[in-house]
Amino acid sequence: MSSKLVSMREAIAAHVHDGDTVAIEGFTHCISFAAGHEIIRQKRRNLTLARMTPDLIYDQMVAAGCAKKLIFSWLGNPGVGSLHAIRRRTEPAALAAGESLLEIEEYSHHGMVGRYVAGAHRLPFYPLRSYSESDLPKVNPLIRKVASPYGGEEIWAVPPLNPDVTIIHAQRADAEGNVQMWGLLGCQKEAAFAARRVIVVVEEIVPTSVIRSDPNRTIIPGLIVDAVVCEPYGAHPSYVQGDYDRDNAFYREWDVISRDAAATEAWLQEWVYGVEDRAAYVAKFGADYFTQLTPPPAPSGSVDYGDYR
Amino acid sequence: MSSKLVSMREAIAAHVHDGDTVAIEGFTHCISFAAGHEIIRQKRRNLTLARMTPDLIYDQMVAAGCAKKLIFSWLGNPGVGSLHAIRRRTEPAALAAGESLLEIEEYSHHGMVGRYVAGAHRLPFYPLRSYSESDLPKVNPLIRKVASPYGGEEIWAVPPLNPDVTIIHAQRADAEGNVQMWGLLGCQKEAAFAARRVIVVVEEIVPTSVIRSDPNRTIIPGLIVDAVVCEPYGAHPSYVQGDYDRDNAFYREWDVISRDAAATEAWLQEWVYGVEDRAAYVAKFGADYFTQLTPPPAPSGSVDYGDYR
Amino acid sequence: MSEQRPASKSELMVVASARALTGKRVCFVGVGLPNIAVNLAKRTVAPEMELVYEAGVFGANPARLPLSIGDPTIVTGSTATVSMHDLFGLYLQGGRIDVGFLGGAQIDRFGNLNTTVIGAYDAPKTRLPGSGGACEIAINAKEILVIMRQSTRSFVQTLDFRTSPGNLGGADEAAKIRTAQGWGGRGPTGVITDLGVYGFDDDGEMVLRSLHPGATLEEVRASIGWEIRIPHDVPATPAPTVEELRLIREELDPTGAYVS
Amino acid sequence: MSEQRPASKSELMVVASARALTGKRVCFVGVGLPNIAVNLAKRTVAPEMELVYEAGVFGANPARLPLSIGDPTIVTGSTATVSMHDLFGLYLQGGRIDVGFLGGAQIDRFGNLNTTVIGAYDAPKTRLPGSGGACEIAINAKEILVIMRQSTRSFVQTLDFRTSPGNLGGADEAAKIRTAQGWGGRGPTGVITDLGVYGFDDDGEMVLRSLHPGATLEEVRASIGWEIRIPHDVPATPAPTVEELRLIREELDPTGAYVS
Repeated sequence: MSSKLVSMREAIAAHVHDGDTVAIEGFTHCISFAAGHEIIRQKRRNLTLARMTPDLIYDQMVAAGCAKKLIFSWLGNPGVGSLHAIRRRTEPAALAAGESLLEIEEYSHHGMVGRYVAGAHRLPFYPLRSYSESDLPKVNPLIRKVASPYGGEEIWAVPPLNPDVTIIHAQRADAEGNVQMWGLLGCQKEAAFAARRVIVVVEEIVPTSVIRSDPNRTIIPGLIVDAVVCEPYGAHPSYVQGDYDRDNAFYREWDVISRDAAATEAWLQEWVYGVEDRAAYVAKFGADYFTQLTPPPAPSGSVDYGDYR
Repeated sequence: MSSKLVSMREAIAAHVHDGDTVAIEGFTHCISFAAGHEIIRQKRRNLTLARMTPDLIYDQMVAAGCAKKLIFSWLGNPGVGSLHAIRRRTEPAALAAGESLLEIEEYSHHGMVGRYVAGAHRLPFYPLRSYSESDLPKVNPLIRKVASPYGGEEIWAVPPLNPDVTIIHAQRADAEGNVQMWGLLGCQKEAAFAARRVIVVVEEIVPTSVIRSDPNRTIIPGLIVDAVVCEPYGAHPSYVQGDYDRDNAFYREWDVISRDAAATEAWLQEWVYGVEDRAAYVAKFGADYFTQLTPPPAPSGSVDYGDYR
Repeated sequence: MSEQRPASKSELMVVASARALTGKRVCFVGVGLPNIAVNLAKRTVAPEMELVYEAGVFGANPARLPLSIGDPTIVTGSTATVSMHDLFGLYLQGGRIDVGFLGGAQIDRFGNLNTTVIGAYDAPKTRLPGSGGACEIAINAKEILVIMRQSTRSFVQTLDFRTSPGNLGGADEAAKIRTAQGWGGRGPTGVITDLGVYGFDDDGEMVLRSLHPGATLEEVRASIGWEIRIPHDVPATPAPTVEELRLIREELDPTGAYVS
Repeated sequence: MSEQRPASKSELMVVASARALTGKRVCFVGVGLPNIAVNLAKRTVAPEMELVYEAGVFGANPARLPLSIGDPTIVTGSTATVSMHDLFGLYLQGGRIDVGFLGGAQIDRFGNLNTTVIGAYDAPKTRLPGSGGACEIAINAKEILVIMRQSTRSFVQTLDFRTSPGNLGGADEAAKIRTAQGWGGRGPTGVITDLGVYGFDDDGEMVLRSLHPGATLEEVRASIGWEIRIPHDVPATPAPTVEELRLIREELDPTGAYVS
């Protein structure tokens, strides 16, 4: 098979276009900040940003002017508080002169998962037992009732979500894009299968033989992957199970920075526009910074697949 | 947590009753023949036997008079041919005097998977893109059309299947019933979550610490498990990835045995009624028999979860 | 031990919440106070309890107090780490969760919750996080416990937005709709605040069940935006034990980040 | 090599099937002849092909020829081993399968297939295995190749049961229904038998495309239950190469269990 290994610059240039619907997924774990920052550097505009939890990365992308719309289920700085850049684009009183409100399309967690599942399974809708007597369907006409063909019962449905591009981060992949990850799996598999194009970012490129030694660990096959980027620490300040911890101090720091539009812009200038790529970002922190985020090992142990010949 | 470890005799006595809907799942891999044989020995009657691929185990249970109905998607001896005992109960010309035809409820593979998924997710139906212009919905009124709430399109649906008891076999579990397996996963997770009661049969009981060292490998939590049975070689003549190979010679032998009702009965007398339990069945084969089915190792390798404290 | 300082309001909330979990088996954990409460319960009144995190973890055994709902410490050493599709579909909607903890910016007398907006949805005064998993937890967990600090801004006559349904307009309506629409649970059963513990009466309306040490009925009334039902003899919430406070202060939140 | 014995009918089928996979990327494999054909194609005309087994394996790399569709050898060394929910939902229904191989007890002129019963459904003369994954493979794989031996019992005027839809009553009807009902694929594109290779014409009806070495048009006509469409100049199927036969006989089926 042919290698899909490219730089982040190449991956974003080739696969993320103005006006696209982009899903950078990963629930707290393995969020591709490296991809988000490169999208900011390449000045993509009018993106529809889909993500269960927009987290800091979408706050930064919104602050940088990349987004026209958000599709999400929980809008916050997890464990800390608000996403202030996004709030400035969603609360009329906080809106700066010349800015417009972001479009908002809002679900619950199960609903967002269901949208990706429907997209990935090529289903016209995904049924679920949520939304009953909630006001969410009143403000989101895409949340609809569906009648069961087995009785009078009506439950709720969400429509498929098929992003133009889904970007995920993981521990390892081979050059063809066969991806293995462990720890929180979020909805990455479903978001990737639902997408028209997939960019995979990993801490480490491994030989295909490593992937094939534990095939149950594979969450996404190279078949659906368009680009593979090797980007150590590419998920910082989020984390990669076993590789580095969440930089909780930065999550708290962002709460302060992002309250102020000028401070936010200054941060983007220094840490996004001001660095060429993720390697430069990592170098700017210094190696010691990441050493203190590295946990001692907790090995899974090995299982035996058996050599059947 | 309290141990759920019991003998197979106790597990079947406590959890499988006459008239129950029973699902012994496992797609070629990890089929609990040990449980099926104990159900035969305990002379359960009028069971509805659900399974994607009835395989030899349901052929044997039908021959032994346990079943009144089959729910399935593919009825055969995989890689060999027909299930002759079941054919004798489904083809009027082959029916013995005094016997009645089995009730038949038939789906496709995706449909059977969908039935378990709906049962496990507590959904009133599962939508899928199958059955269009097939005759299957004509002979199974439970396969119905469902209208998408997002446009004129109609697709197909199957109803939930909630077995009274699901029985699965796996490589390992702890005494609480946290189950880990690798290799073909079939629909065991969904069939177990859909069931009212769950019996887990494993090759090996491991300390909970082994389970907790690789939590992504867990397919079923002890929470939904009622009984744990340790039964080495309990899946023979099917196989357990890494532990032993499929006994293809027996699958071919069954094709000969099962063509003849008397030979089938003689086989049941010798290998099911004539042995007290699975340990006696294994002993009757002799240790060497299983040694030749044991593959050389093919280790998965270990991954690192990180010790976060 | 004799030097132990008195319980703070946060500590009173945590201890009362932990006790509400007595004998419970499977609890959907939120971060912050619920997280500490659940971990306290596991060490005291509910040793067999399994912690479920919406991020996809069942049987978590965190070696440190998780800061976020998806902290890596909830994964390492857990019984099962699964996709969110499985977590929300098989575990929550499938009916395997006994207790879900919720909070919110606003609650009404029937335990309905708002975590979406203050003000109009299209032009909010304050944009809140939204549902996350709250809407489906409210519908599908077998029962709901709410943890919130009292104030007339949060205990309101009318919600600005109903994110997560509670007892709707009252017990009768709620019972009918739960059956008709196949909800998995019976809705809110308790509200634990900084001043007291509340239950729900036969009308489905919130009622004071016990008053925390140091709190007064006047404080209770003054911080609730409707006329709260208060029975004649309201007992005092039993004070935290020495051991409960020790566990919180020394093991669960040694830096006092949450319970101060 | 000069001693190589002539190709058997099974070998002709396998070689023709393998060649039909030229350049294909993702193939849903059945056991028996399709399995050998696909493995031959991977070694000759389609080296980049990924083998998908309905049992839940993507990118299989079997070290021996699998006897059953769920042989452990398809798992060890595969790229991904997944649940059947994922295999049928994400891979097949999701539109990731280029070619599906099907066979059956009966096929009609439009490539519709029966694998369910001979005789009446409720009182069958012969109870066949049923659909398995065939019904959804027929609908969702981008194209379908059929491998079957010819006889008037199997190439029939009218199916006893339509398990898996092909071109229905003809190309126009099939095209309309595929669009209206959102099928993922375009249905059958080839039928490979022991006598020849067939395609489908603009009417959606089976038509002879090439005649295997040694087979005659008389044999073809005599073993098909309808008047098969045969163009004026039917070419001969190019004979198996020395290397193709060597691969089958020495590597893929050394015991001759399938291709004898």
